[in-house]
Amino acid sequence: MIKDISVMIAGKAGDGVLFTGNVLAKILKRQGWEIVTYRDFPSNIRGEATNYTIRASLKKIHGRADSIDVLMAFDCDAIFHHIDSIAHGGIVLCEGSEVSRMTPADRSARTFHAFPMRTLAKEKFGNEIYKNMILLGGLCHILDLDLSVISQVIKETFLERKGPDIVRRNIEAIHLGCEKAKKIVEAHERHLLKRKQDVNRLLISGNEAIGIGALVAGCRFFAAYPICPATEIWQWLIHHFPQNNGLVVQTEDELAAINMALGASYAGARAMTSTSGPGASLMMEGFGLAGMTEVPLVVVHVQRVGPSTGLPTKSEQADLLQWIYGSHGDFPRIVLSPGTIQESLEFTIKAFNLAEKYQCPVILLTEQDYGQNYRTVEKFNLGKIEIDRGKLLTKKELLGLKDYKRFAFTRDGISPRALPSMKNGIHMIEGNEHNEWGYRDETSRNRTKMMEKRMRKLKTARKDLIRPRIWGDKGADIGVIGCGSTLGPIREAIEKLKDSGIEAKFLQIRTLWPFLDKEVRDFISTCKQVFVVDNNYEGQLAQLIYSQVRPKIELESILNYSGHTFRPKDIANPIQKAQ
Amino acid sequence: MIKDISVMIAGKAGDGVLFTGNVLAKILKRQGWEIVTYRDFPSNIRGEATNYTIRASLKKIHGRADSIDVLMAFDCDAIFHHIDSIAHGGIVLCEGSEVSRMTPADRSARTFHAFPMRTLAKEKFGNEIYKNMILLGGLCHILDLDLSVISQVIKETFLERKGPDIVRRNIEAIHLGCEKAKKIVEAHERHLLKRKQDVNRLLISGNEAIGIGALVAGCRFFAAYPICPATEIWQWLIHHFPQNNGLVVQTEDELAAINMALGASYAGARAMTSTSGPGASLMMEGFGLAGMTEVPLVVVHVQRVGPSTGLPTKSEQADLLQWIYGSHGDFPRIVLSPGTIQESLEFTIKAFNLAEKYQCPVILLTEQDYGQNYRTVEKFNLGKIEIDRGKLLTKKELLGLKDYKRFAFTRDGISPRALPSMKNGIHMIEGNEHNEWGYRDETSRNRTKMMEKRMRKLKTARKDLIRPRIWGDKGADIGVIGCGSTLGPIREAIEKLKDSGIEAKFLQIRTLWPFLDKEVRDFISTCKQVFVVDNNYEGQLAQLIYSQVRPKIELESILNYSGHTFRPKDIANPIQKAQ
Amino acid sequence: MMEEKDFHLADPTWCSGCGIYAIFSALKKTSVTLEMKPEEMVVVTGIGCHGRLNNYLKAYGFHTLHGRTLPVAQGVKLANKQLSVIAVSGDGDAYSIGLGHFIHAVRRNVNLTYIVVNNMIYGLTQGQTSPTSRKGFVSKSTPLGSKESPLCGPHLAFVSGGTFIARGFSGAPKQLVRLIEEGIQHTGFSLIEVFSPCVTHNLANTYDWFRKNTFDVDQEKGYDPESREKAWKFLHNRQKLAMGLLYQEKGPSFDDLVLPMKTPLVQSKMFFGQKKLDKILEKFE
Amino acid sequence: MMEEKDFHLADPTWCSGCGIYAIFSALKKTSVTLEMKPEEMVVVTGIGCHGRLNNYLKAYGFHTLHGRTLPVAQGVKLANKQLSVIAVSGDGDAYSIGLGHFIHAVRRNVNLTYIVVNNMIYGLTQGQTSPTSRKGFVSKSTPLGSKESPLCGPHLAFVSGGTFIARGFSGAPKQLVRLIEEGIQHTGFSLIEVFSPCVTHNLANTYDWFRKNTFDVDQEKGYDPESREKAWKFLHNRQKLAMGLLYQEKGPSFDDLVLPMKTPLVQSKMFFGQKKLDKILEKFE
Ligand SMILES: Cc1ncc(C[n+]2csc(CCOP(=O)(O)OP(=O)(O)O)c2C)c(N)n1
Ligand SMILES: Cc1ncc(C[n+]2csc(CCOP(=O)(O)OP(=O)(O)O)c2C)c(N)n1
Ligand code: SF4
Ligand code: SF4
Ligand SMILES: [Mg+2]
Ligand SMILES: [Mg+2]
Repeated sequence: MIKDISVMIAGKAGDGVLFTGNVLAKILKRQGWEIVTYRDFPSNIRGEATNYTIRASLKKIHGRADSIDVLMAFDCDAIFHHIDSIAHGGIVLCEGSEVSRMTPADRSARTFHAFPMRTLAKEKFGNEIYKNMILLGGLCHILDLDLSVISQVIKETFLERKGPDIVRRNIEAIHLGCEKAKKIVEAHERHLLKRKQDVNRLLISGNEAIGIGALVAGCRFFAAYPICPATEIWQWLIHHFPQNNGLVVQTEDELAAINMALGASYAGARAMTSTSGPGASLMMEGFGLAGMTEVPLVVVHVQRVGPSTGLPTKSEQADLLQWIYGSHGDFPRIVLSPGTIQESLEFTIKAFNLAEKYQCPVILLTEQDYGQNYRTVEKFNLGKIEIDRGKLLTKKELLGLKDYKRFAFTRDGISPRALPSMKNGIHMIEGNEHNEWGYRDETSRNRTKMMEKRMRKLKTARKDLIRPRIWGDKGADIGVIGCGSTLGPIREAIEKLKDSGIEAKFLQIRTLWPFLDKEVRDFISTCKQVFVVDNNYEGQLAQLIYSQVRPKIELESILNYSGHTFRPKDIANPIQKAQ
Repeated sequence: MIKDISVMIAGKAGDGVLFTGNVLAKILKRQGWEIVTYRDFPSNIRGEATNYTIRASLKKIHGRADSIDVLMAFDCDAIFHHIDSIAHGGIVLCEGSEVSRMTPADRSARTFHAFPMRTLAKEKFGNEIYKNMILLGGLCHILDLDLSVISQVIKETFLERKGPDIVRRNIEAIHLGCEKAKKIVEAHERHLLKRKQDVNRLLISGNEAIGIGALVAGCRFFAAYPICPATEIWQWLIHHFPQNNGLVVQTEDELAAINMALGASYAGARAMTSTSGPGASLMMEGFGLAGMTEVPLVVVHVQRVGPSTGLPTKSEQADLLQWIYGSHGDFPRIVLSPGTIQESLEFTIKAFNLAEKYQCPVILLTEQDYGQNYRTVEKFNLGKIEIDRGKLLTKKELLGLKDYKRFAFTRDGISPRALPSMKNGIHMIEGNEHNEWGYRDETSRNRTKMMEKRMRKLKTARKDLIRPRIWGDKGADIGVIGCGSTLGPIREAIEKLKDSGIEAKFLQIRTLWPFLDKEVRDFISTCKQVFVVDNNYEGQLAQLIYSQVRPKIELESILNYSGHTFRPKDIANPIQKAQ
Repeated sequence: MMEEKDFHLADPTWCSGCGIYAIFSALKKTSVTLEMKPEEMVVVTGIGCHGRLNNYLKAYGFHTLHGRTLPVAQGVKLANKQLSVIAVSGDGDAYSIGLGHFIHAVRRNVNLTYIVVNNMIYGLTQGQTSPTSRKGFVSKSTPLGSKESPLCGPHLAFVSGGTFIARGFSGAPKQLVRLIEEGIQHTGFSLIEVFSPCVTHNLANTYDWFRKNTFDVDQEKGYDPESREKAWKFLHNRQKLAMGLLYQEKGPSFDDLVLPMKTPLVQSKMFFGQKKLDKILEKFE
Repeated sequence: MMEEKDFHLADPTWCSGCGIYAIFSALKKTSVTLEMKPEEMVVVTGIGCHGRLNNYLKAYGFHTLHGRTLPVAQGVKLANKQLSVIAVSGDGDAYSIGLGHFIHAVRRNVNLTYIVVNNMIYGLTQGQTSPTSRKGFVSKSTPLGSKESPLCGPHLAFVSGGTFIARGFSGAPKQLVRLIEEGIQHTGFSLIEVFSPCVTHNLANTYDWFRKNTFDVDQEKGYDPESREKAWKFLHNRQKLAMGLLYQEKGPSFDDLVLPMKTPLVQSKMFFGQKKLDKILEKFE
């Protein structure tokens, strides 16, 4: 029985691949399966190849699969491009029929069919646009989709916006596609899914989860400049802030965005900005100001491929060290890396608490793959949401103080905070070095003490940080370390390795800075061999571990800087080879 | 006999401390001594305490001394502030007489005199402004300065700008001060310098040396935004570029500065920008563009104290890792750290060659202490200046090519460069990932190869990089590692340690990135104990060594984040204690 | 009743004769007249000599980054619209590195007051040409004379949807007080540029120079600050620089439009119940 | 003689009907008419749909960063004044993130041509409000309608010392060609803003909308583009948007002033002899 399938829909930008993929994902989710989607689209307006893979599985999954089982292509270029990714036993349906151009080897391993979606659409509806529903209809046969579920999703999608007539025609197109497929696809070629119950689950992207996290964490101010792949956070917030007396501001650039958020936070709001790639580099100056003024701030960075404009719509993890070592000068900062959608939400909430408790910038560092792709997740339950504003003085507490010092030299490094409008709390904050009251002081005595006070906050924060998590068999000799979106492929790689008799475990780093060296050192010390998985060229996570943990053994880097995320085999294979 | 003295002139911003110090430095230099100056001034307009120390020595020196021998103060606050820095046997002259407020212990160890510079100036010239020359006159007695040298320097300073009358009056004031001092300072209190011959030497700051370096390296385009402590480079260039068909542009901000320099370099000019602190953070985006487009670029960063606005007029080394790990994404970059003024000049020239040979951004990372303070140095001799433009195609070569590929996949990673206006060389450059011709290409195959091509340049560059230099006894067990402006205090610390029987050696790192790990590893392997000297809080150099060298032993960090540079004892003492 | 001394934190250390003293003094006066409370005022400054203001004026203060004064100030105001927010920049801060923010703040029209201390030079960095320096101006950065056209902040504001545009002069303190008062009372973004001689580094644009090269629209008979035609006439004068309340346009501010609720954003309810969340999550089912 | 195809590198993939096609075509036409050579043209673009131009137009090309088009373009021109430099931005690139650079480039007046593709929206990022979007404009980023005053690039240029200010329209290709030609021939910084409908994301500001909401000064009788009064009248019209050559002022460019030597900077002698150096070092002795 099939437990796990991947369906790719391929075409050109403008073909409606994204839309069709989203509908299919929803249908499969409603049939009870675990879903992970993977979009591979150009940063172009139109005309270029694009594809969308929907993976559905009986067990929990977090990333894309090793191969594709069903390819539905609007044109045949995609076949040549993806042929190596198509599993043996896979099935390919394409508008035209270029099967003749395949090698015999390729042909014997997969089944190819001409499936004239466009032609049918034009014939039947006089409009190519129905090709997408015809394609879905084809899948309906191949995957044995539940027609009532499909109809329901189609209704949800079109009824309100387009009316019942359009719904009807779309459903007709689906039937048409299904009938057509029945004629050409034989029973043994089908990938039949066992349907499950869909209860208490969501199909959601990381960016949406972050938006929700911000809202429930009490964030009410968001300033940003549009940039891919972070914009969905904004899109989500802009539809939910106004009725909650919150505000989304489109700023003129990223310099304004981070500084405006900082201003709002200084005034007492929970404030956030989000960005990616070039926008993050532009935020470095404001980042340092947040550190120096000890104003809480949450920055979400959804990593795309760099350097420079790079590949704006693809995924990478090459901005870790920028946030850890970036901006001039030393100041406290916290960098979090969520590894699941649930964590995207939870860490966002945590980020606001950490920012206010330790009065420093907190970076939520995620990746395009998590930000923009959809995954199934258990419905979020707020049971335990806590809003901890740290040492924020109440009006009353402040009035009771004799000589309020905003930057008092405290043991834990955290100084009680007063907000503008509070009586008896008047002070100044600034990016220049300052004394306990906040006023400029350039003496080396003050400088040294103030520097130590600020940095001490991170020591205090340590106990409060999100520890790394160990997955897999704790007794294994082989260790794998990774963070963020490498979680999925690493976990699957470990399962794969187990199947071939190799035991491995996985340390998921969830706080990148301050680095929890002890936990990582302990983990490494229980391993004979350690692999560090980095979705970047320089092995940034490995470099970080070397500098912070000073391991006794050499770490082996598994790198990928192709513009794509890892597949399980990209991790399992090198580990297996190294045995 | 006195071999080494430090004279501090102290007052308030606006008192002319800087001017007086500069004149004194020149006089002492002309008397043949090695000079290092050290300015400690506020980032304020006026009113705040400021001081200027001139150290003169018979032997080569590079940094400030452990203590001050002579303090000349325009007001007595300075005495209280600096009392601990004044050497036993030192002498203090101050406008007023607050000696009564000193503790008996302080009084017994040093000599204090009232020296009414202001009063004398007003009495004699009706103008306080002469107080500075009176002060110099006082020093003339204390240090046995050569009056003819003084007169010469005064003439050079004033004759052209102010005329012979002013020269005369200033010299009179010096005589007055000298006579006054003779009356109050006794022979045994004097610090008599043995005069030497001043041949073929310059008194110059690092910023000026960098300016000269740029000019002789063929740099003809400079774009920048004013910022302390980098502005002297600009000041120097703006007086020498116009007659050499070069151009200095004051841009609207640092974003414009780096991008304008990049444009000029793309067009074929050797181009540079300079900045500090916040300006460097703003340049992160353009930095990445230079890396991605493979356009040569030289950025001079004169480090001040961070984070944020920090202490704009003071020295630190807390921006190392920003340039190594900063900007989003991975791309090749070279970071140089000069340790002497001679190196400031040489590395600037080298920077332009490296930038063009490896077609990548090169950062010359220096510190305020080197940038703004003056040191004596042997006159620069251009004998061996080489301008190497790397794989820059000639018009003829280009015409001979069939299908010119700006980003050809070459073995060494370097692709021949054509410049706009050249026939047959038309291509595009961009921050997006691109193919060999420079046009956008988002396939993972191209991405992977192009990434490897770019990064390969650093491997090629390795042999061409400036190796670290070992100072001191190579057989010593104790190793010290540092870079940039810590050279002076480290070298002196080693001499000091030797005096107390402890042998140590010093590895001066001169290329910070790509990190020459082998050399450092070899050095560490010959040591039993290694100290890393970092003029910052986080131990940035030590972190870098850990991540790149993976040393078997623990490194011991000697840190200073006080806003000041190290004194020799700040390094010698912890090493001695650790024995 | 508050007095001036209630807003006086410390004696300033600007060079004696510096134009900024008059602005400091005008701010204290205005605060008294308008019955402001120091704790309800937030003064946001940029980097430059003007940026020292926070060290002397008693109020909540945020000394930001060079050029980023307005983004911070807008953030403060939008988060808590009950605060009086006064942003202060230099000519370099406002019109060079901060120019984009300036014009966008004008068109956004957040209800705050912006004072630009225009000394036609970079003071703190010891005398470089600024965007308002005249053509031919000789300074450390343009020893051969500036070759660029000077910018006029009020004129830029005028064409960018500015709703309150005024120019004062440190040498005319009474008018300055009035302009700042009116600016603070204006609903929306009010720009008050102040000609403020830098006596140390700018020996060209002195008090006298300003007296000779300006004219005061407040003195013009029948001048209507709501007339665009008139404002253009004054602003466009290339011979003499206009001073006074140059243009005013009444209407709602950005904060009025985007934050219609009465409670300021900082006081909005943070906690978010499961029920409300469930409603939101339906879309993802 | 060059032909249009000599400047045609590849067929564009903008959405069909997109206004940028007309600009692409006008650029090719102009290049032919002005007898330019592809290798002596440098086209510097920003990030946005307009930024794809380099992939289609045959010339040296630099696709820079979002908003940094002009600093790069000025650097290219100043380094080699013999090149024809054409910078191309979108409305977001020019007037949002790049606004400071834009105005400073105007006042600096480097001899290059700047084309701003104004579609009143962010095209590449799929439809957010831009600084030229009208008040009330509904988009992904302002679902409740934009609350900010739109900016007018030509007007900003006019008050910032602009010496060539024109506006064309993708729907009026002949005029567009002429404006670009005149712009390239102008000595100094020439701005040609082009209304260029985004047929995919901006369904409000269509070809028709522009036809209805613009007027063409080139059609006005006796119009003198050197009159500041007239230019103001046209620019200040709040009902309809002015098109045509709005203002021109003749004089030397920045490069003329700061680089008086004939040889372009890139060709200046790099090597610097010891003798010359010794002379320089004297000051430090
Ligand atoms: C990003 C950045 N660049 C440069 C500087 C250096 N800097 C400090 S103040 C200043 C200019 C000050 O001029 P202005 O804004 O006119 O203020 P003024 O001192 O004249 O009041 C500059 C360039 C800085 N602090 N930050
Ligand atoms: C620093 C930075 N911020 C954001 C982006 C994302 N981005 C790409 S294009 C664009 C706006 C495009 O709008 P416009 O300039 O009007 O060009 P158009 O696509 O409409 O031609 C944005 C915000 C970016 N590339 N860089
Ligand atoms: S330097 Fe100029 S602007 Fe600054 S305080 Fe002195 S006079 Fe005022
Ligand atoms: S999205 Fe708009 S601007 Fe971009 S190519 Fe399509 S129509 Fe043109
Ligand atoms: Mg100024
Ligand atoms: Mg646009």
